[in-house]
Amino acid sequence: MESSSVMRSTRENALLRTLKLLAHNKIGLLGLIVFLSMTLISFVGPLVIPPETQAHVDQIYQPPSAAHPLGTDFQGREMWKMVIHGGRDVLIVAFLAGIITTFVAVTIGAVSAFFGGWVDSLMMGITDIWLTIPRFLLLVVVATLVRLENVWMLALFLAFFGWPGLARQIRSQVLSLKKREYVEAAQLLDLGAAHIIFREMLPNMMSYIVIAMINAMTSAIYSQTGLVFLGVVPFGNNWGVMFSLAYAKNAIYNPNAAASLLVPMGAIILFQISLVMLSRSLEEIFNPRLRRGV
Amino acid sequence: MTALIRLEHVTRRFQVKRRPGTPGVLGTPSVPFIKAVDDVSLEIQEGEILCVVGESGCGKTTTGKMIAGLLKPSQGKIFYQGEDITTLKDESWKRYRLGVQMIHQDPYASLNPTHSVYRTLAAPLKRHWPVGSESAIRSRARELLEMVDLTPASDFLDKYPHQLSGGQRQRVAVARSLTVNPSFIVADEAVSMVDVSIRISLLNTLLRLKKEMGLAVLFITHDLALAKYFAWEGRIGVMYLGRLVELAPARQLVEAPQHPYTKVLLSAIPEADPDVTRTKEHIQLRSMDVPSLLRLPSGCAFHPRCPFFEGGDCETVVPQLTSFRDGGAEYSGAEGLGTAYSSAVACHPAQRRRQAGLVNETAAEAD
Amino acid sequence: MNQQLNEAPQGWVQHTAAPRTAVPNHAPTLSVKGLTISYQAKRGAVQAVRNVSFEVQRGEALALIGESGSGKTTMGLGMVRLLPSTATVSQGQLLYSRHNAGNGSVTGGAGEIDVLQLKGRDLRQFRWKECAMVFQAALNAFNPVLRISDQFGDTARAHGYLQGKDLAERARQLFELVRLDSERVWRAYPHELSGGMRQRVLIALGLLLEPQLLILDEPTTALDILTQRNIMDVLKELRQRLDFSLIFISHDLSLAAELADRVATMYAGKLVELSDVYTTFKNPVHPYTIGLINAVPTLTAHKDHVASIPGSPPDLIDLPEGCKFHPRCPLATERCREEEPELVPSTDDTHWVACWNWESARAQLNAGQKGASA
Amino acid sequence: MSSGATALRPKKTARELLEKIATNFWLRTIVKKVFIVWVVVTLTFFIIRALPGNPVEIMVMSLMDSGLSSEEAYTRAASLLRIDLNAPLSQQYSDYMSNLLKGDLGDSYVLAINKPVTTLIAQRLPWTLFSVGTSLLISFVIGMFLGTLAAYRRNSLLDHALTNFGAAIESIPNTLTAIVLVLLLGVTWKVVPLNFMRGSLSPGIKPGFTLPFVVDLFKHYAVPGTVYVFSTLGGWMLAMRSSTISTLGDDYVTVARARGLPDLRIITAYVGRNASLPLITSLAISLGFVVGGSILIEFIFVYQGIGLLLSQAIGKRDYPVMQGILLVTTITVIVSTALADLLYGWLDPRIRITGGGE
Repeated sequence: MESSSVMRSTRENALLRTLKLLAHNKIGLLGLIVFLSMTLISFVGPLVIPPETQAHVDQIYQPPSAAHPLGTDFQGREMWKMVIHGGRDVLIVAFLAGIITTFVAVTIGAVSAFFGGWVDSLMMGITDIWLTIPRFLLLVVVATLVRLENVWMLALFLAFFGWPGLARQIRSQVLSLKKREYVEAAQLLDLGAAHIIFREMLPNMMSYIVIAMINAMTSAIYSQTGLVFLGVVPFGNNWGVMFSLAYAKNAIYNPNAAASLLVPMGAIILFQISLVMLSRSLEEIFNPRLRRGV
Repeated sequence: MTALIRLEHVTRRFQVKRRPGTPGVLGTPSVPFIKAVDDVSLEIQEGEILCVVGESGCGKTTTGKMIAGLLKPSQGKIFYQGEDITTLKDESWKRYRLGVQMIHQDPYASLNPTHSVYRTLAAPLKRHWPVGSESAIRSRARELLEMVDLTPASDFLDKYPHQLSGGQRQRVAVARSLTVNPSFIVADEAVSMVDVSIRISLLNTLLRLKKEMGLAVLFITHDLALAKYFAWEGRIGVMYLGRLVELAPARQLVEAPQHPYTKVLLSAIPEADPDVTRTKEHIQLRSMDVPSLLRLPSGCAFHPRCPFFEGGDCETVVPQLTSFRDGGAEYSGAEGLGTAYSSAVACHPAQRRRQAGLVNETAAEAD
Repeated sequence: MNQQLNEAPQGWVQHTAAPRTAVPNHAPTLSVKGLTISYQAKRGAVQAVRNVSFEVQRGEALALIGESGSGKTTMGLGMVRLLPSTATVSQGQLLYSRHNAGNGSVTGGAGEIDVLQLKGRDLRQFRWKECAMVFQAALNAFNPVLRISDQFGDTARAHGYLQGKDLAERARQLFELVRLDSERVWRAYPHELSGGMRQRVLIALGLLLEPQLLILDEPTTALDILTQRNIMDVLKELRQRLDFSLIFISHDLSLAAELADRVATMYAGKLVELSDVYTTFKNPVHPYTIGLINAVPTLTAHKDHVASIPGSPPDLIDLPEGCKFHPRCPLATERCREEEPELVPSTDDTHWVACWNWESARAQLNAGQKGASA
Repeated sequence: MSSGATALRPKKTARELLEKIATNFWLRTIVKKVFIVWVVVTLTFFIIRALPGNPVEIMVMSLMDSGLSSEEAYTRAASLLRIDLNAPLSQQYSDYMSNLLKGDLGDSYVLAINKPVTTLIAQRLPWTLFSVGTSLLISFVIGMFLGTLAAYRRNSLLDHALTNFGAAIESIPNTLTAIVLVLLLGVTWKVVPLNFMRGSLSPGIKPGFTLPFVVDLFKHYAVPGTVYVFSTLGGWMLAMRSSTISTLGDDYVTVARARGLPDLRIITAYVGRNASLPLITSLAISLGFVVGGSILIEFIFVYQGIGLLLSQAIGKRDYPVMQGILLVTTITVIVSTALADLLYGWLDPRIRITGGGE
């Protein structure tokens, strides 16, 4: 058995414990490593490696070789440099959207469950309507009207369209926690709302929230890719723009140009899969029977 | 003397919730409310024991939760030390809030799995005893564990719920409620999920605490034998479909039940003695169907099943719980329901017999 | 059906010289020999059932009593081979005998089979046809989306039994036996029936194929007292009218006292006492049985006798050495701490006990209790 | 007490009646669905008309750019949108609503000039419903099968492989899947001729119930259909797996085994049927998501559905068309959730509608 010093956990060593457990889970560990290294490369890489601003007309669409490890694009730019520079915005949007989505969903779900009554009916009514509307279409239409000029705007936008499913799940979590007998006992002992929320309920929901946030990041990247591809998000260089441009330049029909299409796509897919592996392993660790919503 | 807790015509309605996505059935009348507790009046004195017995869905847990303030009555009033609990403010509210505590049924859910025993006990101590130093709180926590017979206390302080047995967890829950010096404890099926072999010792701990600290206890259970054991010196109330149908001193209720439902219950319970249980006479019900709370029978809710059904007002008038003085005179309303040795019954024929003075002897005997 | 009669099923252990002739009356319906079952858990092996042996005679009702974690439910599931995949039966035999041939017996007439050796279709045929089981949570024992009639039909079809009108007629007779209104039940969906009704429907379904053995696992635990009384009365009546053996698993001593012919007490996966019901309740000799009976308050007895057993049931992954009850036993000696007693005959060969001190246990414990209460 | 009860009697029945109406499921469902449509309609109206810098202003500007005077441009825009742009906003809103009630969604002004939006959508919607609907059913069936398989073999290598694969493909944007398929099947391996990955029908084929039509239909559907299936399969599989695992733990499954029922019967009637119940509602809601996702797929495969229409409308900022598509898609989803509710009621007797009382 674990010694009592380990068991007397603060939030810090809860994180440590999780990491330890994750270290024993091969898929989770792999996911974590890929996730961390891609994040690191995307944020630190641009500081070390100069951006590829010049077009090299003589180097257009070079397949991968020793000289061009990941090939070149339609302007003869080095793909590997482009990929390193193209990750940051995608990831920032994903992180921001993930955090905002989770924050909105947790707030709405928790408030709805905590207050109940007409507040609950109203909020869940709105949530249900929001769930039924084909949100991606609405997102596309609205994106044509509102200029999503920076990462914040885009993240807010994705969050605005992404919260309802999660809010429902959080609500049912809070509802079930609210009925837990130790929460009732805390109410009876007049321990105060802050204690009940932050000491009794939140620690028991933390794992759930973390997983939800990772999943929200995944869907933010998913939607973001589509929006960029449709050209409604005018962004500079990022993975989405890279493959969309390559596609628009008909790279798909040019065998030599395959790299310029596949490399950014590969980066997106790899990152998505690392997130999925991470979240699935965390689910397994925290609650093997946790249900995944559709 | 003002009663510690007094319920006056307390009713609690619930909206019938359907599963999400479940349509109501066309053609059947949709009654959106059920009365989980209907017009219950009773009093509990300081240091008294009252057991509430009934089958699942009879409203006993709802009653307990209303007394503890976890649910609000839809109608009627609850008084704590003579004051209506809905009007309490600040100091007097806090006195009530901390004065009434609850022990829950499920030992696996009653403690927060992420908190050690020490942390579970320290949280209320720190909040309500803010001057205490860390070491003072620790020694108080140790004292509390000893009070609930978790000895040596230092073995338990740093344990987590998953390292304790069901009985031990319930003891920690009792200790937690004692942190705020309550005067009243609602124990809702507190031992039903604890192993049979250790139930009694948990009950004995509660009885000892009651004696030492002058606690009043409302013990909610479906097990009449357990109720008889626990409430030997107190009273037992029997609930059926949301109403209190009989309220009497424990021994009197078991030995001379007045209400047909109580009689049937007592006759139906098997005993852990083959001779007794195989020769016991079982009163047959008129019907095995338990009425739904959604569609209660008219008059006395027990009449369609009652083996002593006499017709007449049984079918039309809901019998009120009424207590009697010796000689058959009636107490008015809730007045008599708190007196320790009065017995009350909600059954027309039984009341008629009491008025005629036919059943006084048993009440006198039980003293 | 005839075809089944003619082929010897796999796993068929022929212990008798003439397998097609009837076994003598005294052959037990079920003979459990040294059954040992463990579960794989993260912390280690859960030793749920350890070397358990007993017999159930024809027409007999045996109660298996014990607290949660005593292994009684695992025993029940093991007897119909419904253990979860994490469980392994490491040892033992489950010998089952059919008394009368004919009646479309799937085991090909009378004889003895080892249930643990059955496979595939033979196992399916053994289940319900020879041994039916009424579960603890009968409330959810029926598929919510199928009518009762369909679920009877499923069962009958799986065993090549009556169909259509004949089945309905047979069901009507069974419903009458368990005091149900056949009209109302036959075409109903499970959710349209109350808990008590569903439990009785399940008992009727259990009797459909006239099994020789009916296992009831906490059949009344989730039910109200009045419904429980009704089920008990139905069961008692059925036993008088029909010929089947009953294994009754419960933590409720009073149900055992009312329904059983013999009582087996389980503790930490092992049988610690086995005797007829009167002996168990009037003259138990194992300290655990004595403690358990004393721990339950009754309506009629005086409250002074009631006392808990000190301590808690053991952790099945980390069992104590010697007798598993010794940490809670007031009479434990050095020998109890080191050596585990086996279940052996005590006063006579109908009363078995697994305790080194059984001869003096009762006297000592009673003296101790009097001393304590004085 | 009793006199009070009789006095309350008539009032009570009136209240009961009201409660009966308020709690009637189907009535409430219909009201709720109508309400959702109203919300979407109103939302689009205000986005298009009432916001500062709204599309109508942009539209007027672009009309003026094409040489019309401000006056003419306004009149033209008004006739396209069927709204008097000079009237107060409330008037515009009520006009807009009454037009919708008449089934008039206005005219397209860029894509197909002066052609009613309803006509445009009516031409394209069947293609999308066919491709999306067929794919959803296929992926639902395969997902149920694989999910059940994984649940029955849970914690085996197969289970781990299936669930991780399912979760992974669920996270890959369908755009990427589509491009990879075109690249692999059409360009690299040359398995599927590229002309079957462009358009929804070969030139010269007349729609109708003829063999060449049906064959051609499916040829063009094959690759985009695969993308839809691929991008939704993971979700069904995981949902079915967890649903099946929880159903396998239900008592009636254990009892069915104890009753000696054949495995096939248990898997289908006892496990499968109950485990798939919660997925039925998701099926309807997911229709909306997949139709939403069709915009990208139809764009890549030049598939003549409303997704392509929408992407064209977006490219040209043809607002009446965009608004119409949004509305029609929402209604499609709402109708399909209503159908799913009915289906659910039919599959689950616990909520089945029975005619009379008991």
